[in-house]
Amino acid sequence: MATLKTKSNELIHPMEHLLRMDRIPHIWCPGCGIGTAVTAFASALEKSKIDLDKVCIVSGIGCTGRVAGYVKLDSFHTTHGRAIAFATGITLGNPDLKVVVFSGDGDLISIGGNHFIHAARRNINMLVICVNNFIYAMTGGQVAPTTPLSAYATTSPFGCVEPPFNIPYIADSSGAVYVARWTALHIRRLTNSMAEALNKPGFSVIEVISPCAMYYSRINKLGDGLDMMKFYHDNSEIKHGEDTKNLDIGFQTKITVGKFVDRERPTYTESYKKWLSEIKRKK
Amino acid sequence: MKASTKGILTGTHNLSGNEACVEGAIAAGCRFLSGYPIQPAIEIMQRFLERAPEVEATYVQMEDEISALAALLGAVWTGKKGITATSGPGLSLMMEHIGLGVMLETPCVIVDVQRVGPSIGIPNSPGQGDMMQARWGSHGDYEIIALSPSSPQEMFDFTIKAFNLSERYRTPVAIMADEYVAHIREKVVIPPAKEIKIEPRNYYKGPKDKYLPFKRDKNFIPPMVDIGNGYKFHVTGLTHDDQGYPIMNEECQEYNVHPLMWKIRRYVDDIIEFQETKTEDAEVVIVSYGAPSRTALKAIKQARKSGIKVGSLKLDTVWPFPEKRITELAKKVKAFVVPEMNYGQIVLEVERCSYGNANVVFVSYAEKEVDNIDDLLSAIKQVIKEKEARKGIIEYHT
Amino acid sequence: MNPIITAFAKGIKKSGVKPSRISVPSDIPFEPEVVKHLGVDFFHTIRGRAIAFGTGLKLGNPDLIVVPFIGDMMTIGGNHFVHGGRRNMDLLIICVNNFVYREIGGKSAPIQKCEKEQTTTQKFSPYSTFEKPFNATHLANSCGAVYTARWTALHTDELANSIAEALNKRGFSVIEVLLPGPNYYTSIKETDSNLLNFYYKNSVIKNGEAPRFVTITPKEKIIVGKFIDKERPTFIEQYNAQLSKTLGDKFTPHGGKNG
Amino acid sequence: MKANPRNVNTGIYYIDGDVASGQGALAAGCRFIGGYPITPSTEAAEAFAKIAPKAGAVFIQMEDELASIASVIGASCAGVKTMTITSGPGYSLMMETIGFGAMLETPFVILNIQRGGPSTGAPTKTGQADMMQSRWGSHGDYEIIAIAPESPQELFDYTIKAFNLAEKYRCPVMIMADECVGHMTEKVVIPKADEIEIEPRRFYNGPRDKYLPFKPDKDLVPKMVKAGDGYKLYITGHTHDEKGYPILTQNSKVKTQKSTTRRLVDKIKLNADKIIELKEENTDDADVVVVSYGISSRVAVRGIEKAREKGIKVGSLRLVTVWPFPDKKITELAKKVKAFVVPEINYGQVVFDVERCSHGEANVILIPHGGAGVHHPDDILSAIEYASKENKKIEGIIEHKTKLEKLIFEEGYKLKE
Repeated sequence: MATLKTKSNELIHPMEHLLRMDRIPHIWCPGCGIGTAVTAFASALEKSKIDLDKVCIVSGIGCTGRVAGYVKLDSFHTTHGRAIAFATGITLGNPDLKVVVFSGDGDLISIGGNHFIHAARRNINMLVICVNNFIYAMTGGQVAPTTPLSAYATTSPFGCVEPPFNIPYIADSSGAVYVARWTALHIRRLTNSMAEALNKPGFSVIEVISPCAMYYSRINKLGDGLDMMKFYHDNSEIKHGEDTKNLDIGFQTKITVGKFVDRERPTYTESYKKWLSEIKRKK
Repeated sequence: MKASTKGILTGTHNLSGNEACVEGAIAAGCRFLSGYPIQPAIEIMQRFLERAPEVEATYVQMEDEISALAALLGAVWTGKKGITATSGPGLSLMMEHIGLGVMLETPCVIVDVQRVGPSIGIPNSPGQGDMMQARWGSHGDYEIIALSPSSPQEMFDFTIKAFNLSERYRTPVAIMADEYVAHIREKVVIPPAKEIKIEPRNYYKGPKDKYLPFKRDKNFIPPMVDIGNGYKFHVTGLTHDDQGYPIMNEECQEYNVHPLMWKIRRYVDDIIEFQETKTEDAEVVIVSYGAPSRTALKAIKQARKSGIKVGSLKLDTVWPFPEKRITELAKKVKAFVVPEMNYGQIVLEVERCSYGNANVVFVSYAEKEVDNIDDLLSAIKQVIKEKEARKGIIEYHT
Repeated sequence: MNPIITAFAKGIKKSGVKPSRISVPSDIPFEPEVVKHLGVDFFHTIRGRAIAFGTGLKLGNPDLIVVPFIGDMMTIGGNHFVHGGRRNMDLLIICVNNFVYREIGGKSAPIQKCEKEQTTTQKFSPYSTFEKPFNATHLANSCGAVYTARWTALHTDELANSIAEALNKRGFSVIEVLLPGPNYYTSIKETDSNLLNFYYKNSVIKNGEAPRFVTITPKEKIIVGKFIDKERPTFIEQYNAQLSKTLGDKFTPHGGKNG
Repeated sequence: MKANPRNVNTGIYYIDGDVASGQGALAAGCRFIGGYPITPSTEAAEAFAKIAPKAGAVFIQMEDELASIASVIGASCAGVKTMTITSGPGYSLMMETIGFGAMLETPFVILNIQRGGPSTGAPTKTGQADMMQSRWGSHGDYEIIAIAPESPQELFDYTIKAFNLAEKYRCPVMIMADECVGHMTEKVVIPKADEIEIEPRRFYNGPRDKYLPFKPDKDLVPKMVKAGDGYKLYITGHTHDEKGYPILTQNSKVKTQKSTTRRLVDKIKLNADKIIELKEENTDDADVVVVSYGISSRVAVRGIEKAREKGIKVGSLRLVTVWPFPDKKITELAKKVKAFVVPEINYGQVVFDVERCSHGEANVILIPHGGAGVHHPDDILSAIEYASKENKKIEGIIEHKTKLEKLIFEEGYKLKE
């Protein structure tokens, strides 16, 4: 990415035209991985050569839910868990748009789990970027459906008793056409994945494993953001095309990353249009 | 603006309330429906889907009512006019997103075909138990517009009106129908397109980089833009400033939320419509809305025959409530009689606005057939004997 | 008599479980006369919440055997389904699949002619015509169910066996029953027996088939059978184990030995 | 019945309202909380999660608010005392299921720590704008009980009371606290177990085959049984008869509507006098009465003091139970006083009922506040002053213009974070 300059030759941040600079500084804590994901997304927007006027971004509630407020696209900050449902309306209302849902694990998989599986089943044309930090961070560190077994959180003060979701597996089984997982460390690969998915019609899911230094790491005594990055470095394994059922994440276990699913299926809009024209023909 | 001729079935038809509602929506330019099937509102979804190919409308059956309204709000921001249809249980699920609709000032129409509640209640039986819910059901403060049709013809007319009001005031509008009105078949006259007035969306016309999504214009309503036109705007359900950026303090809360009330309250006289029958000389006025107002009109005739001067005030707009008119009437009449298919909701408002100047009698139709005139008449006959205005709502037990 | 209830009654008998221990939260409103002779406690819950309601029942009294009947093919209650599976909540889900598949094994289903011409196929379709339904088994498996099976409602004995087996199994078990009908939620009294027969005849039993491959498609026969039967600690077991580990003596396990 | 000592962590604490409520729930014998994190109510869930396992109670974090309330009703049917914890947006999601709970007449408690609304609003700041929602939020007719505590100590005490009322009247009981009270840290005294009065569930103990789940007993409230006790329950959210069987035909509708839905309304309406709790001060000779609830009553105290210093006869009526509304009391007072002053952290909700019940005999002045903060005592003072001077009867609610409103809309204040 080249250095950008204004007319008066001042150096400006290379992302400036993609971000709402009037809202910076952002709310994320030091060591958080959401910023990395946003950077990767901004780079991917450029890389994919997509018309920026035709991209819009929808977020739910939570730390990652604030992303919509920092990206300079048509952006919507909606209610808890309903980002995908809201985005479904946008993409059906105007099929020329590419909708990106950028939200967290609690928002998309816990309260929004139903919309997630149904949008995947319908193959609604959207890219879902799910930042998974294993915890509800905005509300102060509650247990999430992604919290690994026996990890601590404020509402599981004696260790988490529920096994976590394997997000790629559930996306795959519900019918997503593109499924990938990266950590906040894999910036280049994450960017490439996002750029690829932006140009892919259908329901794409990219899971971004991200450190939460403030809550998850602190409560579980895992060090700061940098320690988590080191952990990702040492413990992630790239396995493209791996069967999604083998992608469980345990407490401080190996993390398998890569692109797992990339297939073709008619999108909802295509099926609907086909059906409409069939009816018209019959009439 | 006049309606587009596309898809308007000008002429006289025999339609059910639900069908008339869809025709109204199509006439109003609605091209998007997201819903979830529920008795007794299904025919709205069915008919819309049947009519979709002709007018190239988009239909989606979502996984639940929560997502149905969320998707509707999303679609409206792409420039479509949209509608969703549901009944009590579905409306309860939509509550959170009615709040979002209010906060994002998104025009949309929600049809609630009321059935007997609470909970599952009796799905195929009429009720009016969601009236207060329409006004108060979502958390936080907001004002909403709710219309209550009493016939298929009104279902048609009010649906168009609902779209117009929602576009003009940028607010969700609820059509509070009931199962009786939704399923009864009657003559519906659909006028030619050029006679149908359509409120166009208030679009922003200034320079792109100057657009502020919540900056109020001279009419106090912020203009809109569609997604995908390069405005790069941001909107949020959080308390926000003109730019749509969240600021969470009491100053912004006041700045953001108080105008949400004012934008409806200052236009109440333009919004509120009601139909009065023989109130000039009335001693007793029946205040009603929806299906029971059909009975009210019959009751007036009978009562007048037996020498009691009875009039009727039928509320077309239930929310905002016609406070002024009730207060005026209260000073002239002896009593109000309020028939409702619930256990007392709008009657509380009538009591509030009559300031102790008139007796307020409640006749519950929750346990009666809609066309029961006798109980209404007997209530009128009893209240006429009351010597003075009592404090509190009167319910005569039959 | 409703074929599902017949099989359920048989299954209860076979399993040896005392009917009074069984609670059935259901978003399908079975008639009181239909349920009465089962001897179970029956709760007709609101749409989609049978599993969440059942979770409460089970945690409120771990001695209960909770059998939610769901009739919406994971539309409104889909989230509770996947999360129930993830937790491995000790529930037996009877998932009544009443989706009308218009073509099976390359043959057209005997859908009434008038219905075919209608733009909306059914009055109460869980999904609209142009959408693909879930492969419930695959979804259940991907979120962690320990037991999955699928039968048509006419496989009475197989279905009863599955129910008996699952009643005695701990964890999140899912039995999908194909029972085409014009309505869902309101009643499944009106069963389309023509269609049911057609499905029965066009099905093939493949026990142990990988869930990924049991999608119901127009060109192939419906695959039925028991697909998954595995062991995984249930929510209550995990809860007791974890809390005993961290709290030691201060903690009394929830639900005693039956948990 | 007295509380079980195992559930009561007797002592003097310095804790916030949320935590106090968690402690109160346990002391009241709550055995199950299904919750979902939402600011500002999460601390109550966290507190309960921490103390529950040692007392044999369960906390489960469900996937959403729809699930948490459904599981709470399920657990209540299994025979235990239950509660859920939430705030505005979660509360909106629960609406359908609250109606279901009311229809099934399952006792349960909802703690709603109100925040700034509508929609996502101001999550970390206070509000009182869900009051009408608590009464009218679900479709159809039903009645509930709502309590508005004003301090952490009250959150402890009234959580216990809420459980007792829920068991007594078999209806949802809402604790309508607000962020201020929920996050306020103060001294909380948890008494000894034998000083805490607990209402046990009224179980049926007649012959099994004679049991009718919805046959009214004392106070129009039916007796309960547990699931799994061999009663072959048939329970439905449909309108039902005493047996619990659904009524779907028009003919029997009339009868069952009377015996179920009307009873749902009547069992609260007719017992209102027993349920309502008010705190009245100096109303005997008052010209003006401040009607308030929750945190607003604490703010009002200062305004009232100032007014008294100026010689205005001000009384105070604090609604501890907001629903059922004390119609009679307001009507009675309206005859005696010049005006009611109602400070609320919303743009007018409970004030409508004050207006309704005063029947035009007293002026009604609303001091609105949008939330994310509390009233300034000066606003309350100036409203009282106005009320005491206004001799004309004015129809309609008089909305008092607050300092904040003037600042924002008249003095050109520029918004900043």
